[in-house]
Amino acid sequence: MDLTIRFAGESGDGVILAGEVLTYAISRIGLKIFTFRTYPSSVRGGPCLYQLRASDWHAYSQGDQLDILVAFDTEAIASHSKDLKPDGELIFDEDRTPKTYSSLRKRSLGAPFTSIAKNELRLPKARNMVVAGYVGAHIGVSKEILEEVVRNKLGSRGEELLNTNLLAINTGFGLAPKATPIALPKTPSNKIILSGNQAIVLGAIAAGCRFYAGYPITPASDILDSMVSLLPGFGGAILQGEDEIASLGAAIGASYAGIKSMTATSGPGLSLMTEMMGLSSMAEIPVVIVDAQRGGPSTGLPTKTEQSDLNHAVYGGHGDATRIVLAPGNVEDCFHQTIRAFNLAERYQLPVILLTDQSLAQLTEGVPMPDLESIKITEREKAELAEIDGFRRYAVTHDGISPMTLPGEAFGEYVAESVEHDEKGRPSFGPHAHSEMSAKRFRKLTTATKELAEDPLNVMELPDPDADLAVIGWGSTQGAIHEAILRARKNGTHVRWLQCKLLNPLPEAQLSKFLKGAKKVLVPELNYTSQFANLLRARLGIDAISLTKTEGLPFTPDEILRKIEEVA
Amino acid sequence: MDLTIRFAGESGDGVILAGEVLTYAISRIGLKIFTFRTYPSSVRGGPCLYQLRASDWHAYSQGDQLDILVAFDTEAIASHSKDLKPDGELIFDEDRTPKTYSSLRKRSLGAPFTSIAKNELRLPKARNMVVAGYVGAHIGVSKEILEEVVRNKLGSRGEELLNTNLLAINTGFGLAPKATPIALPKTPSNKIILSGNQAIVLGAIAAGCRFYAGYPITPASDILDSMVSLLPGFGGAILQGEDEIASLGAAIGASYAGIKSMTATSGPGLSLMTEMMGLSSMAEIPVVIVDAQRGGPSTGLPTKTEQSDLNHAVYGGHGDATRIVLAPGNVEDCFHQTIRAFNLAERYQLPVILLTDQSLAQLTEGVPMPDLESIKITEREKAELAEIDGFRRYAVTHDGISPMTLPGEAFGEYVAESVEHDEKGRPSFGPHAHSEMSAKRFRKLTTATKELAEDPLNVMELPDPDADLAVIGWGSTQGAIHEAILRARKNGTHVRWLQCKLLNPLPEAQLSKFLKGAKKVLVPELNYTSQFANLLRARLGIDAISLTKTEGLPFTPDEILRKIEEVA
Amino acid sequence: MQSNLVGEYRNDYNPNWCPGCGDYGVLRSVGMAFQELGLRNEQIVMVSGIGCNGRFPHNFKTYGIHTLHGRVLPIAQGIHIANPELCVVGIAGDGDAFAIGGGHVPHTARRNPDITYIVLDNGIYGQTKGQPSPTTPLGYKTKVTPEGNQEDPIDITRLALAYGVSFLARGFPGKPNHLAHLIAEGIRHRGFALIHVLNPCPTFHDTWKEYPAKTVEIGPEHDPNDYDAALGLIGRQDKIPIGIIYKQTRPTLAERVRVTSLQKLELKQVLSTFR
Amino acid sequence: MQSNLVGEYRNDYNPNWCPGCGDYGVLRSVGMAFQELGLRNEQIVMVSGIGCNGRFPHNFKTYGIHTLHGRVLPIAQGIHIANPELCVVGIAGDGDAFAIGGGHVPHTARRNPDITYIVLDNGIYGQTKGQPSPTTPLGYKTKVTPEGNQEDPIDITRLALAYGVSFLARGFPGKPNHLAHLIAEGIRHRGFALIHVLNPCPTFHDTWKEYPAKTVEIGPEHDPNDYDAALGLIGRQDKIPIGIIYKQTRPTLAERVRVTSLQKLELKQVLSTFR
Ligand SMILES: Cc1ncc(C[n+]2csc(CCOP(=O)(O)OP(=O)(O)O)c2C)c(N)n1
Ligand SMILES: Cc1ncc(C[n+]2csc(CCOP(=O)(O)OP(=O)(O)O)c2C)c(N)n1
Ligand code: SF4
Ligand code: SF4
Ligand SMILES: [Mg+2]
Ligand SMILES: [Mg+2]
Repeated sequence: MDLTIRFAGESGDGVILAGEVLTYAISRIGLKIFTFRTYPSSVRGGPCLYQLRASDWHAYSQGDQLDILVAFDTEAIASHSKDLKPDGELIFDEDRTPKTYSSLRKRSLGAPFTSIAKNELRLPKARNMVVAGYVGAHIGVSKEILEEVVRNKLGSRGEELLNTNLLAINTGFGLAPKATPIALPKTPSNKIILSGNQAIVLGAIAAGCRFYAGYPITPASDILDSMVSLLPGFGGAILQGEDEIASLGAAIGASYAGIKSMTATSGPGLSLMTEMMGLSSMAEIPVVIVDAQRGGPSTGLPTKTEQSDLNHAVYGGHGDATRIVLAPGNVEDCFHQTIRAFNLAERYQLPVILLTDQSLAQLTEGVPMPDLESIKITEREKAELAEIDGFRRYAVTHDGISPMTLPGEAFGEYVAESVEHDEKGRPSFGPHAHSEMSAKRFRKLTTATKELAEDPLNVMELPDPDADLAVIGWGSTQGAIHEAILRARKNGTHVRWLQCKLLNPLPEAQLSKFLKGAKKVLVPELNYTSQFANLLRARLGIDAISLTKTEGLPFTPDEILRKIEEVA
Repeated sequence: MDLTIRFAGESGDGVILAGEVLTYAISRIGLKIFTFRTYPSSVRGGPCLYQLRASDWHAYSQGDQLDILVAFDTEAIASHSKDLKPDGELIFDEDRTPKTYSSLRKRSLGAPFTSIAKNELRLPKARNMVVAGYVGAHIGVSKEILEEVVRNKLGSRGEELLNTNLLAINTGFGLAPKATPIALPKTPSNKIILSGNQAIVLGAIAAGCRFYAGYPITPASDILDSMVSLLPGFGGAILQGEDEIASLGAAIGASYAGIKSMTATSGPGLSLMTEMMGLSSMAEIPVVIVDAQRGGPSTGLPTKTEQSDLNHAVYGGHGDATRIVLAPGNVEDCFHQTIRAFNLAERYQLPVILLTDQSLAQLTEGVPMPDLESIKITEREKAELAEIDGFRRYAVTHDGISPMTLPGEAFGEYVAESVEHDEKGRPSFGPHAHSEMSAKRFRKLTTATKELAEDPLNVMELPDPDADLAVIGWGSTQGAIHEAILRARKNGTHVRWLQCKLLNPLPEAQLSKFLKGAKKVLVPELNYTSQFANLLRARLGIDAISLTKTEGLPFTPDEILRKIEEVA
Repeated sequence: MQSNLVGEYRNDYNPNWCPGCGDYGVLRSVGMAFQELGLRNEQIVMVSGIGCNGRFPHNFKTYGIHTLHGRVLPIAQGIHIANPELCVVGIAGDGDAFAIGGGHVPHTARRNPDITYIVLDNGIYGQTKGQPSPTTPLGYKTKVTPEGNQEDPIDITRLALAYGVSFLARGFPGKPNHLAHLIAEGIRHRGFALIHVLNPCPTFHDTWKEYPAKTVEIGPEHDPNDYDAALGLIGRQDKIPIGIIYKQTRPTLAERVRVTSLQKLELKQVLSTFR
Repeated sequence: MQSNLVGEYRNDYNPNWCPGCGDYGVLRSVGMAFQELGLRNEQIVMVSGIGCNGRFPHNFKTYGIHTLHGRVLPIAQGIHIANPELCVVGIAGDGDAFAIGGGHVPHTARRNPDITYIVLDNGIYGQTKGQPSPTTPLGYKTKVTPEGNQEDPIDITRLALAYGVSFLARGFPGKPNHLAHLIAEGIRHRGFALIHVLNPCPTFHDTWKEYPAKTVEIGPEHDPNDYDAALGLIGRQDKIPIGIIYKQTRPTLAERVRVTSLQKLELKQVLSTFR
């Protein structure tokens, strides 16, 4: 069972909400779900798309072709029909699309959604719920589950709103042809449905983040919005900065004073934060920076996905600066890697950059309810205090980690330093201080490499010692690659796969082990200059075949599968 | 003949000026000269150093050990004696240093410089000129040449100042012991003496730069100062921005309107410029950015040298962004590579980053008078205008270069774009526009690689097909490496050397040709993380032995020689 | 008829603003101002930032540059210095101009480049879907301030006067002719002209109803050359005055530093001084 | 005697300022203010930017952070929100605070964090050896303005009032006790206190002679709670008033948004709403 439904229409039609209701309902039935959406670049108007994939199998990506296209208007049919499977179904609004047009397709179903909402319900805006009910009935979701979802979503928003929406759902449900063509397996599930951005917010809260500062930017703004609705409930504070520099600055200030802090942004904001990131490295102040990548360079493609900030995350900024870079592969991973980002920032006292991208940030997936008890939290190493001749904040230690104090603690006074300094944090420009302190700072990364050598969160693997071809991916491409690998194996192609989540420092031991015996390495990534492939070459001497895509869109499993078959 | 003299004292002693007078004098005699200085990190007070190397041989660096130490105070003797050759000479001020102290050295010469300036000349401040005259006489510079230099430097500053300085020089000259231990060869030369920063300013003016915008920062501020004194005389304009973002922004604006423009900064400023650099790449507006590197990260070591901004210059900034990176190897090269930076910016319509560092920016060398007639200037490709249906500013061409128009030209109207766009510069977020335009932008770098394939300005080479060991350097290390190579060869060690000045895109053909048959590659550079060695590995698969130094100081030829002998 | 005239400058670009967005009106007023001044298309450079209004330049058959968020002024100044004959018109939102870009305003004001800076103040971040901007009213609810905005908004006109901008006016797209006139006067003014536009955003901060009642046209009794009178005017509690608030004649940036074709020095000679 | 008292906060660090630099005096006044308030060392966090004054914190046995050029305020605000019990003192030069860092001031003022911001205004870039800053007087010659500075300087007090800072004072290290008192009052004030220090830089902009004659202490007749009176005061052409110019009580940033240990939500419950 593997079903891909696309809802398409104009922004303002309520396309997204209709899709979401079905998503939640299907997840409750027990299917794996995977969704993504695109936004128009303008605030209102412009085409809008929500795609839902439901499966009892491995549905790790948005899929390739559509089983059902739900078109809110003629425009949507025109743009999206090409993505329908040959035997796919079209569901359309008879009021907005001439029958002749829609009947071009073999299998099409229509109802006068607009006039029903307008005339029967006297609520033109509820059209999307009529559609949701219709589609739900058509694919075999029960009325009760649809109602449960609507209640859970809208229950707190007042009786009236809830009731009209329930009515609309039921009306739509009743309209659907009785012969249900699709039978959904039912094993009720307790999964929660989160976007990547939401998972990051929840992960941050679980990790102990109690200060968030951010400046709005697509596609990271949802993080600010979610933080506003959640963090204060956990005793945390929010600041909308006047820009990204101020936002990261405030997060660093709060962290210096002892509160775990985070900011989130997208490419242009990350570029602006460059100098401030260096302060975190030099002064050794933990901070977490989320970068929801979008098409670049410059203002680029604000609403489209890309994986082109990797170079900047790893190499950006003047001077030799320490940092850790993580890239979660799916929504569940967003939750766990965010917790890890905080743990690593605290442990190694440096900036940790978490790279997602527009598609991962905004798609939603069903995620098993996290086991909160099993989550491990790391705190920064605290100094033992004594009134000796001044606290050595930057004590040169064997592992590079120097214990910290917090403002307010007597005898722990020190100055955190942005210029090169001695152990006490006093400026020192001599040859010795700089070479010793550079080594100390980078020793933290050596320590991290050791301490993280076996960490299962570094990578996700489908090994195969017999396969000549190894695929190495990073970030949001995980789902599409995963699915491509499974399909390739089904086809009898031998291929092994590793998705790398720790991008700096690279988990060299795990990578070498994984690669042992491999003859060819394929690196699929969403950028023009093969940034990850180049990083692998620079760091590990691996010569990879690079599969890139620069269209502002995620890979489909098919694109990757084709490349695998080509090079295997 | 190879003579290294260091002048050391307190900031405020006039140490630098004394050294400069001798530098100009020795250059006029016809020797190659090479100088560098360090500044105290505070504005006043703190130790201060000026080192002059004069040679009729290959003096490409500041040398290893001192022939003469001119110590203005006891402190200077304490700090610098260790750098004197065993038979080196100490020249000291008897008024400031007890005889007992200075007589620790076999060969020491003293005179009561302070009291002579105070009591005989009644001008305590002229002490440094007394010292200069003394040292000049001691090493065999004629009184006439010293006077010529003082006149050329101070002539415009009024009779009185000139005369007291001449008197001081003459007094010092008379004090020196008559037996001249050092005989200087004399073949009068017409060389000019420039710092790296000055050479860049003159190169920019020669290239047609007529707008400079900058924000003060050590060690790039001299460029702003020199621009102020020169550019208006050439009809150009200067703007001191409120920060680095504004400075680069103004330069980009002026260039868009048709004026060749430049900004200069150091690490922290370059980091701040990151987003704006992306605008230049995306909107395809030529601009030249000079980065005089200093110790990093963060505020780091403002007055010390380092080569640690390479990664940022090549990889910094979100998105896949085009740019060219150049690194001159000495002062003369600063002049020519700056001209080239403007030519390449205009030709390929992108940002060109010129990487120097504190040592190269502030050291001075004798430079042959440039042949201005032979300088070639490139202008951006102009569009043919016709009133058709809108100018295609970003026309997709085979070489990636799209002809431009300038505001004021009728029928050439267009919008320069920071977001992804179609050929006319209208925002376009579809998959096609982004992939096509990314390819077009990067095609310019492919074109550049082709057009520059044979360019002698890409590299400087001392090939040796029989040598197993190849040394590849970049930037200001050129002098120290050059000298080390010559010494190694004298010792009978086979070694070949290439100094790379085009760092992005790399001159792959020239590098491969140079490396043919080499078994080992040594890459010396002044940073902690082997940035250039990693770049070579990422781009060319070269596995290099890396020699790094993170002390805020340049390499000495000896440090490099030792490594060559070790690995050869 | 007016929209016809504007047509000389308008092209076939379709703005994608929400229905009822104030930007449509401002767009028309800008075209009317160009018309009033009889400017040649190629003489105009429109410099926009990032925000809903960022695509202003695309609607005109003129030169333009769609820059970065917050950086209109530095880029516009570079253009002005490079070619002072150009009519440089900057366009930015309240967030662009006074949050991320706020640091550039005082220094631009001091330098007095001949730029007309139209700030479309809708008191919200429109493009990013409704976060508070520096001018969002106290208590106004947004997604980031569910309990109402708790930060005092800045007063753009007060800041402008403190910064010493040499021309300050305020208008409202509900009065398009009046606004067009203000923009035209701003362009005529030789120096830095800031036009504060009270701009409704029906989607996230709808002030279409509010402003007609709240605003009042500045009458002839006000002397825009009088700084103290200007200060008094913007201090009014009862009404928001629209019209020309302040005006002063000072040398422009380009008059002081402009690029010229005059070359007084010879490079060869300059080089020989370095001996 | 006073310098003895200051000793409780001073450590053995040797500042490397030029002889006669105003910073020495301000340093002493800051120590005196701490003394007057009887603050515990560990309670104080000094946040400095980059400039000659950047090493202020190193002279004290207190917490401190030497940040980036222009970024004192964002970082200080983060510290204040994280722990409002701390006494957060920002130190920055005129260039740091009003050129590169100028964009942060209005927004900090609006938020009103409990921070005392001491701006050491020497009207020059000292650290980088003498370029003009936003407060360099008109006509003043520097290496970048050999014909004299041609840009009108900003008036820091006028900007501060336009921005709505809740405490504004001005002092001069030539009157160390008076300055110490102002700083102490600034620290006492709950909210954003900006102390504008007229600071001589004998090396690049020596105002030691000028200020004693030009400044005048604000008398008891001035009511610092009166905004218009404050505006009038700073508008004086004859003399530069020093003392407390303006003062206003408003909720602080931390009072509105501070981090607390109160946890109203349970993560487990929150998670289950996402079904
Ligand atoms: C460096 C950077 N940060 C953030 C953004 C995201 N962004 C785009 S527009 C905008 C705010 C727009 O508000 P405003 O300037 O008031 O214009 P409006 O949309 O309201 O017209 C933001 C924050 C960006 N493009 N670049
Ligand atoms: C991003 C960045 N740009 C420039 C500099 C160089 N810089 C250091 S201090 C300074 C100006 C100092 O002037 P001011 O703030 O007035 O302090 P003062 O030295 O006069 O006390 C500058 C431009 C820097 N450190 N960082
Ligand atoms: S969001 Fe507001 S400002 Fe933006 S286009 Fe819509 S109405 Fe206009
Ligand atoms: S340059 Fe000026 S401000 Fe800096 S230390 Fe010297 S006197 Fe003080
Ligand atoms: Mg706005
Ligand atoms: Mg200053």
